[in-house]
Amino acid sequence: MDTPHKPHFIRPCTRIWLALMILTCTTFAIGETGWSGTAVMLTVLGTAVIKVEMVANYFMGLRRTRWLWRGLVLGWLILVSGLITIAYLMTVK
Amino acid sequence: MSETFTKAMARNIFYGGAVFFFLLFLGLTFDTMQQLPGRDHRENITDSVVRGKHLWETNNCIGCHTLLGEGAYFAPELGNVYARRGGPFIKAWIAAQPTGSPGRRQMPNFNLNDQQLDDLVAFFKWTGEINTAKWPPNIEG
Amino acid sequence: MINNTRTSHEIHATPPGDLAIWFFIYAELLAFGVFFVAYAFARANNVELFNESQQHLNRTSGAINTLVLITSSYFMVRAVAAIKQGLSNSCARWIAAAIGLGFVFLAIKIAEFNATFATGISLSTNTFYMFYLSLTLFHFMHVILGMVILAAIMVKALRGGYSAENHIGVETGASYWHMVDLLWIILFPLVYVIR
Amino acid sequence: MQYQSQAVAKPYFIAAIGLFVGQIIFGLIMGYQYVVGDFLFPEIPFNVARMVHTNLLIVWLLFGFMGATHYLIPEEAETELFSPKLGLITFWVFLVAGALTIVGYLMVPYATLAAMTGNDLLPTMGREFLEQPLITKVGIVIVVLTFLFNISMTVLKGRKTSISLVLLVGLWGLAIFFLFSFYNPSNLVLDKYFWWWTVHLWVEGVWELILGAMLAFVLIKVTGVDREVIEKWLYVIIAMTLITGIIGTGHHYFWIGTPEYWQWFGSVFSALEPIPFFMMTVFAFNMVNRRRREHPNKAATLWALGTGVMAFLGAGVWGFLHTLAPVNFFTHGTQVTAAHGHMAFYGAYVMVNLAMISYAMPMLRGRTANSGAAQTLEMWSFWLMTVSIVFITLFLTAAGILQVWLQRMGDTPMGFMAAQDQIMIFYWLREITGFVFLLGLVMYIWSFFCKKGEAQTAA
Repeated sequence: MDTPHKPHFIRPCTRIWLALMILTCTTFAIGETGWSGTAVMLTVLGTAVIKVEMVANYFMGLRRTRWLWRGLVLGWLILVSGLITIAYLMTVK
Repeated sequence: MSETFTKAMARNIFYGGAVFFFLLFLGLTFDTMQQLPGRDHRENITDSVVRGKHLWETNNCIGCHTLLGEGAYFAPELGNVYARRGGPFIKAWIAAQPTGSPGRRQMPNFNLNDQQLDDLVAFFKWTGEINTAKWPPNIEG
Repeated sequence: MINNTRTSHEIHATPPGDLAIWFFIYAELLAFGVFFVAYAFARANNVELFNESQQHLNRTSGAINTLVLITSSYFMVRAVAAIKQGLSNSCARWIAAAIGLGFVFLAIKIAEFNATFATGISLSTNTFYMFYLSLTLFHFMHVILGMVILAAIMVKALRGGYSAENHIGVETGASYWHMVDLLWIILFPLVYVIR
Repeated sequence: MQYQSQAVAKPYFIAAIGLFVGQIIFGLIMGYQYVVGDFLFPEIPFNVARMVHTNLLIVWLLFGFMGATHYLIPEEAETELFSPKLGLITFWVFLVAGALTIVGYLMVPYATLAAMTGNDLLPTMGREFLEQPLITKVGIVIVVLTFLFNISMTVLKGRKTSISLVLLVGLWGLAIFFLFSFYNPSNLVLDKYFWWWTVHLWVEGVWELILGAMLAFVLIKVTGVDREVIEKWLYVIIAMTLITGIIGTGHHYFWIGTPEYWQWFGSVFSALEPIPFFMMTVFAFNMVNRRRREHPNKAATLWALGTGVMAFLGAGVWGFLHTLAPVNFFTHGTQVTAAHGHMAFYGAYVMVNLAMISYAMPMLRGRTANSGAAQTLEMWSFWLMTVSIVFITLFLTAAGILQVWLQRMGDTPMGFMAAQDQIMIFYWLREITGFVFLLGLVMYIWSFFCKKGEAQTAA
């Protein structure tokens, strides 16, 4: 994250930041449409998972640490989003 | 990056975490205090109920019974005894103690006069009306 | 390592910042994770109630808050990058910006809470509002705690307390702040969007 | 024993073990009353025996904590006690107040005791664990405040280590939360709400700080591991304790009239409460494995390791067993609660006190450790007491589950006494195991007087 500061060079973290903003706007847009259903839920939740992974790996710098620390966050994320999905699917049937 | 795990940071997290969660606990307590009047019908606390609670305490009934599930597990739950047995039965039962049947658990006689028994029943009646989120599971308590 | 600055392509044994904060971060992730799952399964039991009550939420303010927190988190990344090059003042300015956005988040959140409480909704109104208020209030307090930490770091940075060689404190504060942002990134879609 | 004033701890430890024996005797009386209902009736009705049993437990644990503090603070602060005399005065006042209270419980009916001791002035009696008369409660406050003054002044004039600071936070917290025992509103729901501020915030809050500090001290002395490492982990563990324990109070606010959101907060946070106990066990074993010296007192090491494991099992696992609201709905107020109570109190607080006594007593008598034979005897007592508590807990858990099945499930639930008759077998088994526990305790005491083998005075 600390490549030397050269002018008119967009840092990686800035690109990540932009991506996060865009993904948030898409989630908001989906929310505004008021659609519901499994497909919509999976997209929204998937977006959240991607965003969390980006924050954890790039912003928090876990990208350059041992797999233990990244695995903990990733494992937690998969468990939580998995259970949320299961809970959601329970209501769809 | 130096692999640091400093005692100073651990100490800060201890103090920060403790204060943080105690404040959250106070916040929840404040909200509970707002909600309680609607759940415990405190307006029904008559002098008789107050005297009844005093009798419950000064005779250490909690030493054998549970009240709303808290106390000793030697004798029945009394949180819903008014609904289970009704006032007259409670008064008669207390006055008739101890049963004296050999080998059975015994309840002492507290020599309560009729007024005191009425107060105790009033306390049980009030306790039974507290909104305890549908606890106990059934009338047996 | 001769100096302990983080060169870009090296795998480190521990994440940036003090390991103790990471114990706290994982504990908080666990606590929030359990709450998120509890929300999901509570929703599974009364879908109509959740969907109906969710309509009354102010999704716009939730979305803006997400953008605010992500940007504030980004500022902290820039603050860490600045201090790595020993630029204490620039680092302090980035932290100040992050705290500024923190206040924006709090302001929006307080406005949202006032609107909700004004309609007489409380923790005991129904299960959805209990979860909505508990999760957002719990997170709200974490934002305040995070800002206190960032303020402490900013003051130290202004006094030149950090350098290219030694800036563990900044990374610790940044990690905690990223966690606060990360939790909101899940909380927003879960509570405001998914129906 | 590096400082003369550490000798003040000796009477506290002796009194602690003495009261411990009393507690177990009344435990056995109650255990027998469960199966033969009219045993010792009306001389000692069940409620009196229970008061003596629970009050002796809490008082002997407090004596143990105060003894441990008087022993470790001078060593931690590297200075003599502020006033050893005050330490002894506090001891005698507390012992006499405690003894009078127990005698009062036994000699007069409770209602008469209440009338005699001015309970009408400020009614605080008749609540579980807080049955002491008003004058005793005021006496306890005075004793604890003088004790805290004495200890705090010692730390102020000496070296301030994390262990002594954590211990002080724990002790001051203990004193502050005891004040809630004076608040007894006529509204039962408010009464219970703040009653838990004394009971829960003691045993799942500040007492765990005291437990952590004592265990850390014993581990430093027994393993010789660097103080910095141990204190670092101590802070992380007690941080987790308060983070989960404070809101964990919610698992007592499910069914007493408080709003229903407590069922979510109480379940979630108390489900996390076993984590600090698990970390304490990993921490204890880790420190012993990385020990840098072979301390001759093997028994103290065993007690320290046992504390971690049994605290995790009793308070952690058995606590989690019935802490989630949907489960607690059925097990609340049954023998499952009693099972958790026994193993949690023994595993967390009895064992850490015995670890401290087992470590400090030889030092107070001028030797580093007892003889090999004495230690073997002590280890036998460790296994006897620990295994018997495990069995008591298993029997009560089985009794509790059967009680729930008979009395609270299905559409033809049994009455309380009918259900009790069906689980009598478990009460018999529990009573027998209780005698095994007493045997273990007697062996523990005997191990301090065992003459065989020469005491080790290795530094």
